[in-house]
Amino acid sequence: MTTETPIDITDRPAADGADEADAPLAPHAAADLPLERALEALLIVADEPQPLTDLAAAVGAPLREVSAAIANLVADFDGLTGGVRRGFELREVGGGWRIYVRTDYDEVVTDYVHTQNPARLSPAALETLAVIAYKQPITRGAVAAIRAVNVDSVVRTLAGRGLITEVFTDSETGAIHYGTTDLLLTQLGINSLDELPPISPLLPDGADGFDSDLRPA
Amino acid sequence: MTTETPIDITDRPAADGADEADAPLAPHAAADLPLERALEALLIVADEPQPLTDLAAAVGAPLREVSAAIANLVADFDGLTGGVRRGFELREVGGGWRIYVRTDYDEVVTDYVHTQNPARLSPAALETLAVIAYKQPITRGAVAAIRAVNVDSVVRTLAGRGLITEVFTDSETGAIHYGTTDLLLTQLGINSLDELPPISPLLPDGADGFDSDLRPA
Amino acid sequence: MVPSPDPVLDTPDSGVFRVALSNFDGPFDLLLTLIGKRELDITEIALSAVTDEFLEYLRGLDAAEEMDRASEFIVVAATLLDLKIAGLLPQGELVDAEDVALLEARDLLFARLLQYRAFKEAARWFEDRLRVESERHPRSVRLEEKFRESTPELHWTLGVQDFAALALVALTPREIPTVGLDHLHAPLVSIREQAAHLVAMLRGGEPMSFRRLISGVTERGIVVARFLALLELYRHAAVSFEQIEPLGELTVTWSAADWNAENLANLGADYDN
Repeated sequence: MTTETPIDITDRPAADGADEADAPLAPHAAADLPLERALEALLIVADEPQPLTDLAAAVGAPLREVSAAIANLVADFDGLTGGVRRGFELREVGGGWRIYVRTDYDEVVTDYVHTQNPARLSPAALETLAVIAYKQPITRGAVAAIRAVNVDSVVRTLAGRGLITEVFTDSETGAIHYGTTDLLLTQLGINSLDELPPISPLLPDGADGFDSDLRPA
Repeated sequence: MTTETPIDITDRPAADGADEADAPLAPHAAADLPLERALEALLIVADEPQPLTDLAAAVGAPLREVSAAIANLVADFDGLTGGVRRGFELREVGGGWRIYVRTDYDEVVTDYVHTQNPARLSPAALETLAVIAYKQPITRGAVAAIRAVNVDSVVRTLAGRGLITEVFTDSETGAIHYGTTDLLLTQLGINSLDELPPISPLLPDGADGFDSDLRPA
Repeated sequence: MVPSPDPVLDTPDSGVFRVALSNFDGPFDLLLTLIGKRELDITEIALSAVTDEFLEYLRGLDAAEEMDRASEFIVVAATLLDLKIAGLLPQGELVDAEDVALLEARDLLFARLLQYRAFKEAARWFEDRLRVESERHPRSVRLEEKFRESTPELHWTLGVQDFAALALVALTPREIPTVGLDHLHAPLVSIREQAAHLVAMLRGGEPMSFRRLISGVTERGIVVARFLALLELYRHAAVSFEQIEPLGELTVTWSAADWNAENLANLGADYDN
């Protein structure tokens, strides 16, 4: 941590504008409100990641505009649009947008709120989770075959935590296929399964053979 | 996104800062972080209005400084310090400070809250409610283990609807135990929980066994 | 902290292999530990040594208490036993179909071990991310009173009997615990996996008869899967067939000009569900 970090605002884009961030935004038709402000109001009440589509529906604006406005907000909170770098930031996780405390301030906040972190997952649960994440949709039997142990109770734990869910049941065999949830993505701090690290390099012969259905590197 | 705003750490004469909220702030001793930023980080996660004294203790700064910083933040969010007028505002309510949606955006938010909270409970919410009714007092973790799905948001909804309430918190584990309210009895048309029809006593006690590796949050 | 009476996996000095059951999570874990302990690549030499230790370990299990664990090892133990036999056979005389089958079984075991290890590594990434992220603070605050009050009134239609029925459904265990029977009946055979074998045998080599391509295979499922895999390869113009007379010898020739792993990855996708 350095000393005080005043923001150099000498190169502000809108030199004279007192409220420049609003300037380029036409007041929004539906709400007759500045789009970015309406979005930040929504994000202030949200208690889980908000998908862009939901936000667009709420403000009654085209997805493209909302997407641009969100990008502006991210930059705004990051102090890239001439203002300060906020103590909070806007992150895209688990398929939606959500306000987080900026990492620099995590410690101050942790000391203050004593949130209870959920119990950590056992190694068995983590490995099962990894197999399901990469091979979904997958049955318990198939996970058990890869891990060479019975995974029933671990799968139950993961489902109870909301990290995995039943995706579908095979109509013939009755086997339940599991997949991961958006909550898992949120808890990993990623926005989509594409952000999982490629696993092929870890496997022998890359994509050869049995693991060919794994995410390509 | 605009060009990156370089952070000027070389130091700035505080006097000519004019509009920069950060400028007059010396780096804070405790956290070595800009005071206003640390405060907004705290306020962004705060559920209830935060007394000034608590905030001062959290950031380890004198009350007077914190009070001034809060005043700056209010002005900042109100767009009086050169920035935009935010979709949220900082208000003093009941002896503490909390971030609220700015009144101008109430309508957008209200509409959104309505779409998120339909008049009918979802099947998942009803099932969770039934489990809580018959197994109370019960933790979220135990309900999740019985239903094999994450019930966090559903429990929030039910609590928000006033159908369930926190009964007590386990002093050791910190786990919150939930029970049903009189409102549920009213909805069901019964006078007491004793009037709930008995269900098979042969059912395994869901709280036993498989959820042992879950620590209820 | 629960005292851990036997945290070490082995006692190198005494040379006696011991293992704390709570410290590993199944046969593959144990195998990896054993292999790691040898500090050897997974080679035949390492394997035979590992096999000995593994069998020694099994012998040392308290049958009454460790039955559950032990049963999980049977499949691996059986495979390893086979492999040990293969190791005892004279080298360079791999004409016997059974030898070939043993080698295939070994390859399969190695492949599965490596796959297992890959997921173990991936699990570490998950662990790190989950830990880092659990220290972050998302905004998650109670809805302001005025918005809570403005939510539409609850539309409640459920009678008390319906509510009880719902409870009964919700409280009935959804998954009946089952005993793993995978080792008792034929596992599903992957066409893609069999195709990989075929590609390995055919690519860049002499034409081979189908008979040869399935030599050593005793499981009908694998024979069928190899045949289907051949048809899939034919569909991708990776092989050509020659059959002089009906029901005569089927000769398969590798014919793909360029073939890569991606072709294999997409092969047999029709059979995936």
